[in-house]
Amino acid sequence: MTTEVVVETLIKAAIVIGALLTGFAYLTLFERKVQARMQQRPGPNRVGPWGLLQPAADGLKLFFKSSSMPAGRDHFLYLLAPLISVCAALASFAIIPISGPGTLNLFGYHIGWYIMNANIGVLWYFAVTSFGVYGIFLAGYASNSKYSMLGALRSSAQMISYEMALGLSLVPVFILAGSTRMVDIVNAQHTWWFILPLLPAFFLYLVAGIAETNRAPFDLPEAETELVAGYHTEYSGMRFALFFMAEYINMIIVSSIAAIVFLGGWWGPFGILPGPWWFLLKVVVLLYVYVWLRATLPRMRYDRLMALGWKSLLPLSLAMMMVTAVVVVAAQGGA
Amino acid sequence: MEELKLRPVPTPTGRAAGPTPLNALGNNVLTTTLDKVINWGRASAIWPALFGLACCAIEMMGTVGPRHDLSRFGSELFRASPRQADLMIVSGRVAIKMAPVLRQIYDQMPEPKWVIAMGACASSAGMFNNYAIVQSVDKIVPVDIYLPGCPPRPEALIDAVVKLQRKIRGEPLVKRTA
Amino acid sequence: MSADALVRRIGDRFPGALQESSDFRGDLSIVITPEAVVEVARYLKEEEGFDYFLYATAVDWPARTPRFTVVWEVRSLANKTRVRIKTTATMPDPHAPSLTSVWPAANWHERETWDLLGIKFDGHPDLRRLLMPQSWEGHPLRKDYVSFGEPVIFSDQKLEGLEPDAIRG
Amino acid sequence: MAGVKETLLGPIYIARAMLTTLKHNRKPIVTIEYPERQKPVPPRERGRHILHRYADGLEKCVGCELCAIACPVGCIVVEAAENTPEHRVSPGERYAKRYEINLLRCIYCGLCEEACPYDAITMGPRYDLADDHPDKFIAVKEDLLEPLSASISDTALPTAAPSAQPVARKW
Amino acid sequence: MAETRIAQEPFGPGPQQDAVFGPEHEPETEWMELNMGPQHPSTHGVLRVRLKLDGERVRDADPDVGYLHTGFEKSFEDKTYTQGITFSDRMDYLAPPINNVGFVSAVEKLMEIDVPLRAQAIRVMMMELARIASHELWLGTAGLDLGVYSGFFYAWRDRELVLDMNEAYSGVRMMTSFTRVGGVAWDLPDGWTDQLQKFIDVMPGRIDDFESMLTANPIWKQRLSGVGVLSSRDAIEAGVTGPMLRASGVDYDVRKAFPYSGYEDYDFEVPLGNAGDCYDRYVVRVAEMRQSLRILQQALDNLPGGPWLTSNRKVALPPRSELSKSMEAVIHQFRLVSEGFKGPVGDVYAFVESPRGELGFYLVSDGANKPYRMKVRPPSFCNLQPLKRLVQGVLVADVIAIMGSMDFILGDVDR
Amino acid sequence: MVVGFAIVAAWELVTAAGVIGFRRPIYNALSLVANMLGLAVLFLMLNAQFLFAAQVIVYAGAVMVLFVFIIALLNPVSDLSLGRRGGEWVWGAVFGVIFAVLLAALLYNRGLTGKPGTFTPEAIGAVGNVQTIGIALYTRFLFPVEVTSVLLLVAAVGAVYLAMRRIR
Repeated sequence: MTTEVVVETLIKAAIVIGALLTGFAYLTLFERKVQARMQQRPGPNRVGPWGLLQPAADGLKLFFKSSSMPAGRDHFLYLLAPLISVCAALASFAIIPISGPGTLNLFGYHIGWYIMNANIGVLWYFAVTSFGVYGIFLAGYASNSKYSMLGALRSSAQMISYEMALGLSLVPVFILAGSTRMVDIVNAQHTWWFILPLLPAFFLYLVAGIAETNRAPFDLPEAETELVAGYHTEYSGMRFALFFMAEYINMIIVSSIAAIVFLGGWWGPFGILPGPWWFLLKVVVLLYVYVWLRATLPRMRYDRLMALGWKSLLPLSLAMMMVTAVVVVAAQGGA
Repeated sequence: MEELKLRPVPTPTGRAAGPTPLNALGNNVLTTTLDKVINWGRASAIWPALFGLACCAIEMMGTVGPRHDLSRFGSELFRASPRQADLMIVSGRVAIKMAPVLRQIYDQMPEPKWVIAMGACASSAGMFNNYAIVQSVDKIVPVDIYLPGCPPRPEALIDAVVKLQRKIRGEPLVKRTA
Repeated sequence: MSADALVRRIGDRFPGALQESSDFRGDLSIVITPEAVVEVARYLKEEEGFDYFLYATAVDWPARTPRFTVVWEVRSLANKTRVRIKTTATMPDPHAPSLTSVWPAANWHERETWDLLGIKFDGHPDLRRLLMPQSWEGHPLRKDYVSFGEPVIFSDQKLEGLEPDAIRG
Repeated sequence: MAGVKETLLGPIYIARAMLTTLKHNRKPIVTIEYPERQKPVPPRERGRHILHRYADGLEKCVGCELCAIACPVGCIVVEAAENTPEHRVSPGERYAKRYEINLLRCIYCGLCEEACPYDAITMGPRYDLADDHPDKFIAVKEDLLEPLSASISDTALPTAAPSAQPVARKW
Repeated sequence: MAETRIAQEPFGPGPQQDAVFGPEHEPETEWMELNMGPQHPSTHGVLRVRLKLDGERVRDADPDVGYLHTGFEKSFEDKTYTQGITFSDRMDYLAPPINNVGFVSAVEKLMEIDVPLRAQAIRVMMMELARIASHELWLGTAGLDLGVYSGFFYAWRDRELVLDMNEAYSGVRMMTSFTRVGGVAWDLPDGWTDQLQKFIDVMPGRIDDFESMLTANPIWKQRLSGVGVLSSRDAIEAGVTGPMLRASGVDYDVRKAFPYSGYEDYDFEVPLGNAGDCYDRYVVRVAEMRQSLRILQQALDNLPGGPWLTSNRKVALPPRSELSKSMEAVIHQFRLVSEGFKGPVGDVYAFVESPRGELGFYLVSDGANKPYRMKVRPPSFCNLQPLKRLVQGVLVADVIAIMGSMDFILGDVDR
Repeated sequence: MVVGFAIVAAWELVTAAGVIGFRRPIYNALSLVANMLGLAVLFLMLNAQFLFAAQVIVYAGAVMVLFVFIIALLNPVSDLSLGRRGGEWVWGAVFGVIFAVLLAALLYNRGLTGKPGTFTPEAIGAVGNVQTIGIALYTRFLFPVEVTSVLLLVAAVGAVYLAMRRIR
């Protein structure tokens, strides 16, 4: 490991984090705008042209807002929790290859389109997000509020449960691609996107992914109408913004992984656009689906949600895995 | 159970600023520019507390509805948790039983925070000149904008929000057209 | 089933209990002695089919003795008839029997009546204040309760030097 | 089995719900951009009150205090004074020397309008009255009175007052 | 809280609880007490419910109302009958026209006043519009409680149409105060009937949109069906009313059972449920909206002409056109406005069907120009009463669904 | 590399001390989580990426979350006194000394540098990290793996049974 590599990685990380934070900010605006359009209204349009400065105003306001803290909190954990959440969210993006298959030639350097091309691939994401559960849980615990605690319990139980289904729904992809390395998976989709043979797995992934990020219709942890604001009820100002950030960045990551694993990452059908644009387009489409679901569906009840995870998604993922394995082995045997 | 404690509150105009990070800074050219930027941010992203009392709450919901769409001003994010809210819209009559609760919600909101007394009942007890209603909410919390009407139309609430934005930015409330 | 027949049946069944009955604008009211209210109510529910409870309240007549009229009204969903049961309560410490044992739906209505008018319902399972804070003193709907408020402010009381900008037409 | 059927049909119904929201993307935006644009208020709009004048500039109000009595809130106060030939304010014997409405208390019910026998007070079209101090809402006679130029004929019903037309606003 | 005593079961046998929650399985640990409200997003105002939780399961609940107690009944006592109309608006602020009608019908019953046919038709139209608007808003907010985000906005889009008509007719969007003793305050303005016809034409499609989003949606069904079940016997026993009563299968609608304002001349059905759960309440309300549209169409088609206020000068102001001509009319105006009219001694109970059920006014008169005592029988109050019992044994999330399905208005409960 | 190892080793020592040192159970548990994370980083430095992921997902992400759950739910007061009967200290000291002696003996005899095993970074890199572990688990260690999984299954069923009986 040379210094050059370290510096390169650090620069890439800085760029990615910057992009993610901007992406987060505009994702909130995107959500508000898209939902507004579905509800026949314009959405934010006063702050800057077409409301484009709205996220800036929100951020500015939150940054300069004083923090009120709940009495009886566990001070250290209360401060630590949002940091864990946001760090976990940011770190998961390390494995996402934005484009490929070659490298970016810049000033004579060959730079990969990713921060890390780990051969454990998606497992990195699972590892990091499973750590992110602590952020949410500790937020609920440290706030010394019943609503927070209930939200945190629900949220962490939900995340742990759905991580299983989420992981297993990706196994068919690994079987087809023969690798867990992200770059390999995308390259294996050069001719056919995996969504075509693995459509059920895609839907399983999508459902589990939405549940994993605590988004509607599985947004129970912060089910406003039941639990006020769930685990971050007692957070205000910038710390609250960090949770918000973590949630939206997680959305971006789940969409990115879906784009890479099922939708052929940077490969476009006609080769019109350069790779990164295809990738971005797919991510945006998936994010649109996220917002669309939020605009439409009622929230599920907590016990049904757990039942769905354990009794439907998990067996279906396993079945999907078996079927894929059998088919692949049969095809290899036949050939 | 709850005791009604009517606390003296400062007048709306002379309200002391809360402990915000900015108070630490002195007053020079840089900070006044910074002040402007921050006030712009605060004025453009007023998140109200999700907190409705009576009739006016219905019109408050109507203001969020598609016909009037409060979201145009960046204010549609009604936060259920007072800790994440900037603006308290006292929408309706405040019963004496409710007064301590209202005050507690106000106390839970972090600075800087603003209050709109929406409608006749919240601003002055309106028609309920009787034993059960707090005679004007400014006895409990400092009010920044009073909004008459029973209930005020959504447009009137938007007007109040616009005036509040102007107040936050430090401009005169009413721009004379003539 | 006409109102008269019902009144006659009650009178026959509970001699001495029925003090008075009236039919004003088609609303049948019967005044029952406080001791017999629960029995009459049970009879009305179980044998006359008055199954649906409407409301309970009281009226304060400070000049009269007994001072309070306690009112319950019930309806028979099948016969589409209503009857208003009235009884009286005296100061100080007015009491009336609770009808929650007959019509459980009377629970909150009687609590409200206790809260606002200070009628104690004997046999009520949970007689607490309902609408006012638990520490409230007095019963606001009594006629001698002074409802306080604030007078409307006009220009003779307003602060000097305030220009009413927004309201100018 | 009903359960199986529902499980199978469930995704279809969810898809139908999703399509309903998607369909609304094509429908027009219904928002009225308020401060710039305003929905025309109907002639009967019950907004801020207006005290009317006759065409010759005399005030219609004769200070009879019926509006103050009719008001369920008691937010109107009227003090009458005698007209004199030198100082003639209204055609009748008396005129309102003091006419005040506490607009913050007012519930805009319109009973004053109905009580007034001479159509002197009507509810106008204005509602953007928010301000930052309760005492600023005490509208005295000068605030409420129609400007001289806008006076209307004495036959006009409250619903037909020209001042009831929406006013274009700059902001 | 000093006092956490939970009252004994108010009526009937307790709910069928899961076997695992019998008294012999009382956990050693204390139940968690969760305080919902008064400021809580799903309590539709300022209801406070103290829940005793065993994990996510509710063991007991103690609803605490009164956070919006406004003293209406006291206020009625020192306002004349005409002034009282403005107060009646603000009780159930989702259906002010119906409250107006309820209030004046009590006064009319006391005074024995007949209402002209046109006034009756106008009242019916305003009431049915209010019913649709109220149910729309219920659909929006109850849906929002359960996470149907867009439904809230569609509901408001449609409700605005009703409010536009309210505004065109009465000059304000919500607090119409449009009734007068013996009729209504104004005739219909020009173009109002066209507006109404347009509304009647457009509304069925809008309701269809809602239904396509919700009725068959499995998540919606899962949330509502089998939750908060109230059998028809229990419903009567508990004194619930309106859609809640009808969802339990009890065929009782004031408009059918005791027609007022000429409801006997309209052809409409009373939708009934059978299971008595939250889903049935939803179905009943949606069906009621369609029935209301039917009534509106009939009222519009058969709109009678003639006066809209009784000519009985004892209670009604003279027409404005007479004021400039006749001195007598002016004197009459003066007398009626300054003194009001006096009612006979007696007490009456008059009731109408509000979107939440039977709204009754018990009016005691001592012969003065004001009510001596005015007791309101608010439907929300009666519907809220069984909450304690309905939520026992359900999950916290179901509490939201149950409270949503009750459609109570705190202004109505607390008065 | 050495610097990195030193940092992580120090982290491990500190968090290990935290596991037994803190007075509040939730901090003990969280120290253990931090300790496991450090361990995972050590795996990562040894090129065992899969082990890293497994360690984090299984231990930090699943097992310890349940621990923290339980502790948070019981919500013990901060000055929870574990009844000190003295006996524990004696046994702790005895085993501590034995363990220290063993460790010292190990260090004295072998040092810290062992012989490189068959799975050199190059060998792993040729097949892939996940594949290497997979092959090892499903060929050489097949029997232990199956036995362990059966054992876990039995434990899970037993836990469910016990829990059911507790509720019914």
